[in-house]
Amino acid sequence: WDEPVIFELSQPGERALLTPELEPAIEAAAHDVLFTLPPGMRRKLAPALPELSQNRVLRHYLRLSQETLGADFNVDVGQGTCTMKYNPKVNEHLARDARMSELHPLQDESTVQGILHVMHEMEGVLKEVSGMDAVSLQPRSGSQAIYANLAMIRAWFEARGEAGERDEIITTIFSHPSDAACAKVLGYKVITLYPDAEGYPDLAAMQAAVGPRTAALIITNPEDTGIFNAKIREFVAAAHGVGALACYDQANANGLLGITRAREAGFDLSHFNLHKTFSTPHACGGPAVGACAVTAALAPFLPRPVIVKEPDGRYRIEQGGERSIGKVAAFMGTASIVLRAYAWVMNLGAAGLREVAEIAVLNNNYMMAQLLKIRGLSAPYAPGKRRIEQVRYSWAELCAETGVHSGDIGLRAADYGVHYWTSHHPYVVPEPATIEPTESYSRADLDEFAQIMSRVADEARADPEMLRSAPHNCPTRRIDESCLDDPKRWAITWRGWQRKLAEHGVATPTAMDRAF
Amino acid sequence: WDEPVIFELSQPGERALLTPELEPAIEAAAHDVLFTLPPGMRRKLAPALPELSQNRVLRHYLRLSQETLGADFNVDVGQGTCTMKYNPKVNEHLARDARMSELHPLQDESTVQGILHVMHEMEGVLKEVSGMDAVSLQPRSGSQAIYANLAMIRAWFEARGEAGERDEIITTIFSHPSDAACAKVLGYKVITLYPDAEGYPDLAAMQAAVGPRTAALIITNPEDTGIFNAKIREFVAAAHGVGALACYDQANANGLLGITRAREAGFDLSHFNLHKTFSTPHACGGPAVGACAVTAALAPFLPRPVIVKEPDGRYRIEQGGERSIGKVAAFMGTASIVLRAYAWVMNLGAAGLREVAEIAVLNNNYMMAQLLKIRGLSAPYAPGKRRIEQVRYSWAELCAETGVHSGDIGLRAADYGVHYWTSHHPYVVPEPATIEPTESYSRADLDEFAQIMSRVADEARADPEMLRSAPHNCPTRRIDESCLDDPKRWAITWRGWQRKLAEHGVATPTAMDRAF
Amino acid sequence: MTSKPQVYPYIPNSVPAVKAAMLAATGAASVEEFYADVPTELRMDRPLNLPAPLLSEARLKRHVQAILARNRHCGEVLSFLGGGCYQHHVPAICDEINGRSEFLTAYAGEPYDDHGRFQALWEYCSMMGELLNLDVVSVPTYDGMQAAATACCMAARHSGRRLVLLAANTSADKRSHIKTYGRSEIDFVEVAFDPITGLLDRGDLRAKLSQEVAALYLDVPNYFGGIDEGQAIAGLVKSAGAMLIVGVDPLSLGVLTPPGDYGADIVCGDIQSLGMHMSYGGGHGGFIASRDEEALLMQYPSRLFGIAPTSVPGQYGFGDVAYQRTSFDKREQGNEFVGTAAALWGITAGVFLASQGPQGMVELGEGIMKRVAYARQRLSTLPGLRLAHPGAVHFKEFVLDFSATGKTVAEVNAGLRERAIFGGHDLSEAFPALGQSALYAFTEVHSQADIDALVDALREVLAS
Amino acid sequence: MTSKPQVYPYIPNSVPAVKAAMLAATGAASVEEFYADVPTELRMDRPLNLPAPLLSEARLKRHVQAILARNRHCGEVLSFLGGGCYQHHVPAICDEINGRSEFLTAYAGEPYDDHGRFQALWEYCSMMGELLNLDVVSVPTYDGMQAAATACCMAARHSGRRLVLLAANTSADKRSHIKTYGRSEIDFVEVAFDPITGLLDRGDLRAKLSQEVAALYLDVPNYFGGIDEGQAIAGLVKSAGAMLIVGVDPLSLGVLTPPGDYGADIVCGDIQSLGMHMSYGGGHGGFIASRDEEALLMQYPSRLFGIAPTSVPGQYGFGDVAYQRTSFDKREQGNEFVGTAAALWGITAGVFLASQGPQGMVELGEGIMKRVAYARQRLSTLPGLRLAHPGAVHFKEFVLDFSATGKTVAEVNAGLRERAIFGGHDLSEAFPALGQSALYAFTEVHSQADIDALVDALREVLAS
Repeated sequence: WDEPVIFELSQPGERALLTPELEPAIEAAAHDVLFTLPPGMRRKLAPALPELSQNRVLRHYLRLSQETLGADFNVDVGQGTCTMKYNPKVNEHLARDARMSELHPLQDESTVQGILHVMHEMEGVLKEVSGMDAVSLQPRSGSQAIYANLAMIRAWFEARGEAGERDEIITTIFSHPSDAACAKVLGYKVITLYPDAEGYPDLAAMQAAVGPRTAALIITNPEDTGIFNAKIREFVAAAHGVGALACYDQANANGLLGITRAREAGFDLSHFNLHKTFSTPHACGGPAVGACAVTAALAPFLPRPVIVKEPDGRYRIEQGGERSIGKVAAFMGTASIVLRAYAWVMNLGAAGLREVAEIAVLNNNYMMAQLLKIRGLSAPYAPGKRRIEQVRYSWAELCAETGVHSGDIGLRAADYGVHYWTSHHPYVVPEPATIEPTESYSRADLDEFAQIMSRVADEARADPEMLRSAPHNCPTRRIDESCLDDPKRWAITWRGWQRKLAEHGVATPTAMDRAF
Repeated sequence: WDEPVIFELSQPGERALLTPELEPAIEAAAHDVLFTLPPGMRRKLAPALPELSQNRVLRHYLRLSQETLGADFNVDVGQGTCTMKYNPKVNEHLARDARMSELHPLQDESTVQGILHVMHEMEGVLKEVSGMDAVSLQPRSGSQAIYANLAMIRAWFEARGEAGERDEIITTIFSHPSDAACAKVLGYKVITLYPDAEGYPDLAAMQAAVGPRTAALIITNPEDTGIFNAKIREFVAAAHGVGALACYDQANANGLLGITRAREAGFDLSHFNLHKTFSTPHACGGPAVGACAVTAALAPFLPRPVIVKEPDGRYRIEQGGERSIGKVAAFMGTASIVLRAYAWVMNLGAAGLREVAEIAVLNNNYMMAQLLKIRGLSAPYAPGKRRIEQVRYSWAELCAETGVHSGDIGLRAADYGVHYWTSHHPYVVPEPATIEPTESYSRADLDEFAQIMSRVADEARADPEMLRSAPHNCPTRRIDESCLDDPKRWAITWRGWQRKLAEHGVATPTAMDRAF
Repeated sequence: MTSKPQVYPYIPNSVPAVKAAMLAATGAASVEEFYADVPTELRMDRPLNLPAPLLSEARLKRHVQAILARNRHCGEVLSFLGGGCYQHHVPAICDEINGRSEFLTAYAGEPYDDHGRFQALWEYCSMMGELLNLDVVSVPTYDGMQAAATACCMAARHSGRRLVLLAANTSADKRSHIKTYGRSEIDFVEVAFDPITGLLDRGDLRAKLSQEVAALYLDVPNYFGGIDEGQAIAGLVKSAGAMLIVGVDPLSLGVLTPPGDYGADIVCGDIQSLGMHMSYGGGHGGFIASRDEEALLMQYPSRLFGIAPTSVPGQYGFGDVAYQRTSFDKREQGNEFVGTAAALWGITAGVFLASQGPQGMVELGEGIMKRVAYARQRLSTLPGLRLAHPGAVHFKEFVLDFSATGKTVAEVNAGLRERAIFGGHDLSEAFPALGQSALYAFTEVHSQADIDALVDALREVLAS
Repeated sequence: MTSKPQVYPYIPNSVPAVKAAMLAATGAASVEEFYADVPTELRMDRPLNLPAPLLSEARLKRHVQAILARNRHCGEVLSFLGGGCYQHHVPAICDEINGRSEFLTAYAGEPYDDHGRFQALWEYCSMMGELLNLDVVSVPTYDGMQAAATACCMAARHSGRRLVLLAANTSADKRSHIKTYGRSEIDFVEVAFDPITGLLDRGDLRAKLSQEVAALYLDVPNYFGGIDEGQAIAGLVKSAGAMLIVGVDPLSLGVLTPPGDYGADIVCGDIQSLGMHMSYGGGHGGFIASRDEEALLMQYPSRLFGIAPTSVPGQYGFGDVAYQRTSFDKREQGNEFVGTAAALWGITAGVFLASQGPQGMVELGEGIMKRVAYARQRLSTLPGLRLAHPGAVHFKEFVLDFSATGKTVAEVNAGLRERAIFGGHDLSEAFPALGQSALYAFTEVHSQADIDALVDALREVLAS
């Protein structure tokens, strides 16, 4: 497809939907209400939205959908740190049931016992998986769960009267950017630790960094390198030793389900992304759920409201006490995502979750064995050691030899119908590639991905320019990125684009020119 | 995608679904039942079905879906006679409601009052649209409705004791092939009329053909040429004049809703395809509904059972009388398709159906005006006359000039992302193309299609070989058709293909060779 | 026309300005001009008399949902209805795939633009071929009844004989359709069934077989769920030089021998069990299968898809095999007729079979047999209740005889409905010889608790 | 591990033979080896204690559906709940598009392999831009509450001031989140509302405005559904050199003036109304919008997509605008944080807006205002019932005061529930000053008959 922008498709007068009619009695009773609006508050011109028939709206979006490479369509192991796993369709269909989709979040408890049961049970699952004592499902993503955890840490010290002294949060460079960024939002100074020569978080640096100003450590384990930090208890102990809290970013817990938990390592808080470990769909980037799990000591600080199960088995919604950090998201969060995760867990059970972890780790180590056969690719740090659920590789050698960057390889991989990205800045590992196979792909799938990488590496040597101009087989070719950082030319909306085009005199392409 | 055949993807041991467990009490009670089967009746080897994980099954079929150009994705006006119109998604979603999908056809009447209401109301709609007195929704397609109508004609004459003498059915060459073919199935000799020089059904030929052996006339109007037969009453009268019945093939009634009806022309029977005129999805070729509509005299012959509305508003299912032709399809037919059609009619109402017809006809005549500007394309017959809902064109001139056939043009059109077929054999019109725009496409859509045709015609002149080797931009290139008519090489199944490959020694392609 | 023209979402060019411009482009003064060929006396002189429309999607949806709310569906009760349509678990990916806009709205495209449709249907046929151990499988016809009727016609054409024997333990509806459909070319004779076993009466079969017989049509399992001894019957049929046509529930073939293996020449049936919702009869599709013999293959009326190489080495494509057989190509000179039937259900059945795999089909078949055996044991203990066919082994369904309970099936079922149970289908009308009998079906959707609940409810109803 | 290893449909390599072969390929003796870095003392020494699994999809589906059956949803009753989440008609194509596997399972692909995702989100922003008359719109954040919190932080960063005024007629939940989120950088002060109109108390606003004030945050319509005079308030705010942030229900903008037009510098809100099911709070997404000024744009924390030419003349592509603003690029040096939020709802809102078009948005807005006006007229006639804010014009919702009826809102709502009606949200806890008051919402889903049914039911309940 070479589908135009939807505004270009507008045909004045067409309708895709009609509005329910007003009954004559309403018209009669209310015909003058529009004139009672405060001065200036009645819109003068209808919004300049496109006008299309329903058929054409549908065709437009269906074509755009086909120009999107969902995880359902590819061996999606190249999007490391994201835990792209299979999202069972049965869970999706269940979540679209009217008895889920048509629930208003302010309904009386008696009318929502089903969803309250699901949420309460899912809290129980996460308590067991983390070893923690209390869970909130309110945050709408992993980052918001990090935010909520850090807000609880702040409230904890405020409740103890130590807020003023404790203004530092320690994290590591291979922990998620949001760990650092959320700390900043909450008013903390961020101290970032870099790995030691082996790629492990540097315990000595940690011990040097902690002190009376430390509010908390927030850390991922394994980090984005896939290397498990065996000294994690010592990190936690170092924090606790100075009166600070320890917070576990377990957005991706996929390799550790049933193996080890936040509790055993001594953490006070942790969080999970249900759209990673618990298999809810990524949905182009949400809706999602980030679940906070905390110890009993921190439970009073959880966001409100909370679900309480009565002795008779009925569920109630309680607003929570004084020490709650209050709201972090509207209502009780994304309940329909919780339902999908619940169904996933109920299908697998304890043995199944353990199998998820073990196969995710097996797949990752198998993939590493295959990929390291490719000349020009290496797995920095911890030489000869196994990894947990992912590996951060480096194409530094290949780049030195050919001048082709990791980003070019990703765009060429897209030509072969697989996703691949380089993961988060800054690139501490040069020319990085983070591969996370999860448990969802078969050996044949993994072999196919490794073969594509191998072929692309060969192409880099044979024809580096072809790679640098990739993609060649995608809906569009490389864009002029300079536009996107230039205030004179960037255009976040069609109206902005039209205005700037008019100012700069660039002709807008017409639909027929672009038909092939 | 270059998706392998599903058997090539099999990974021994993988499962996409697990089966519900048997409880121990059942196992205990029934463990020996398999040994009680009659000799030789227990299957020895499990069927050699592919073994795949759920993720891989889904990926396979999703990729195949993307290699299918549904009507939702293209300006589907090139599939004339098929009435490719918009199938509203709301109707689809309603029909997938459990209160429709989970109904067993033998449920007690009291538990299916909703669907019986829908079917009864839809019968009423079709009675009004046809002017006939009774309707059966049992046939599962237009062809089966033709069959049912002809079976009623046979039963009618059997009931009158005339079956022996009446063994001929008259139809026209531009009526659907099933009109002739179904008559044959029911034991009739088929007499096919050809058009007169103007392209109209030849009334003189009709009058010459009828006689005491004539059981019925079955005819389309307008025929596939889109030309309305103004003398239709005379055709019907000619049949009636010899004591024969007249049956109207109104599979495609899209141009005539609210304009003219079977009743006014004097027909005794007619049928509609709900997947054409009444907007239910074509579904790759069914499921579907063909509705028979007949006069009161023929009503006793309708398939059984029938729905009866009681004075208190409740619905009952009656098995029908002695004269019924019995069953033509399982249960009451494809009720879920009836629901979609009902929703479509209820959305539009009388004025809307009339608008459907008028715009379908406007679109067709507009399209004809655009297409006839293309050099090499003509609209045979009835020069200067308007058409109803479709036009059978001819590329004879272009073919004479370039050697490019209509079929080549169709395959090249596929490269531009639109369907186009040449419609039914035999090709009385040389190098035919039947274009039926329906009411569902905008002027811009129609212009786009006409431009593609114009461009392809230009290409035929500039580079005929390129057209003869089309398609160039489809999932596959041209196949070796000789395989398909050669008993030694045709392969209707994978097992047949494997066996014949082994016999002929042709190597099967491997997945990696075919990755681009 | 109302005073203010209505723009319809499904009719883009209902916009008045566009309509006027398009009319101008055609040189017509009004739409009426296009209907110039329609004589006045044929024209409707009034608007159609139809219910007032619900123009907004919101109101339409509400209207239809209110109607649907008057249904009570099998997902909210326990249902034991069968008799040709079955409540099985429909895997979510079956719905996912057949709900894809691409498959849902495709139709008659070429093997290039619709490559995926051809491949999906060819794979469906291929997987059915594995299930049936046969090399030729047609794309779906309307339903199992139609498949049976066509199979009889194929056998008559192939053999040149016009007598077809029909097993009387076939559904009455199916026999009705087969006869209406085939009787211009075929004389049908029914073969009785043994009242104790419900299986085919071999004595009657022997008596009716002759050199005039084209074929025997037999369902395995039969309408009562009973499983006949295929090989023995095939032997009799073959000895008369006739063909054997077996209608089969494809879901039984994980555990039962495929009919081709015991000598069936044509195998047919319904694919509703393979991933289709019941939809009040909307989920049916028929299949016809046979060995790959040219003469037999040339008797198929439906389309047959084949695989073929393309001009690119190593690439597969698909197309129509022996298209000249069809009425699309040859009108009344083709075999019977062909058209839209149930293609989407073929694609869906393919998804189902690919999802079950060999092990799933075996487990499904065995599990159903065991549930039936358990249900027979439990139900036969109820006072007055009798298994109608104690002498046979059953798959998925069997007949319960209520004659000795003093209650009609209708009364029993009314009592069960009050307990949120749909009892078995009442056979007293279609098979009066069976007395007050009902056909009960059990599938993998039924747990032990469900069967036990049925037993308990029946005990209550019978005692009341 | 059970004795017979379980193969899991979602875990292809759970096949024992494959597992063994893969282990061999890695040179590991067992999976344990991969966990060598995990110290023994950290290892779980027992299996997770979770409910027994429902391994088959059939049993899982039945289990979950039985749980869902314990909910009573708004489609089967009349609901008048609002307060930030609204029952609107969700067009079928919204569900169709957001249910497409491609959109549902895509994530962080590049603008090339995920061109469609980028275009769909960019178009969403573009259509929101038309609705808002603003050139910059962010991709969705979590919900309207988050959008409001971020908007306040953006204003503080942009202005360099740390005082933000919050209208007290904003939802209590939203004020809670804004404060928790922003208070490390911002001091919040609430501005009272007029008890008669529920609108902002301009006297209090004047009193609190100063050169220290970064911005006023105000919802239009406010939490009570009342519509303030934007221009007048904007005038006051501007005269203090402060910014105006307006939270708006985008569905109101077919009839109400977009806040940018009366001077709002940042406009934010929730898109749940635009085609999302309520899903017990699962349908939310937030938007933030402004003029295209570089300094302001550089304050956005979320991703902003831009259109750009490609190396093919005439071709469009898409990409990230000013990515270096974000925490993805700069960690704690970026603005706030960014991550997964509610992208699918952005795409869906785009489908909604493209489907409504200009006329649909106008009709929706006007129709809702008229239904509200009708409901206010009818309800105010009931004995003891009072409109809490008679002095204002309302969009979509308004407050009913039950204080004079002698019944609590809880009692009234219990009575309504018995009549299959969900009454308005009880405000007695969050706004005690309003007494026994409830917030009633009306949308295009409500017909006159529905409103009349509410009036009749309330009359009964109040009389009982």
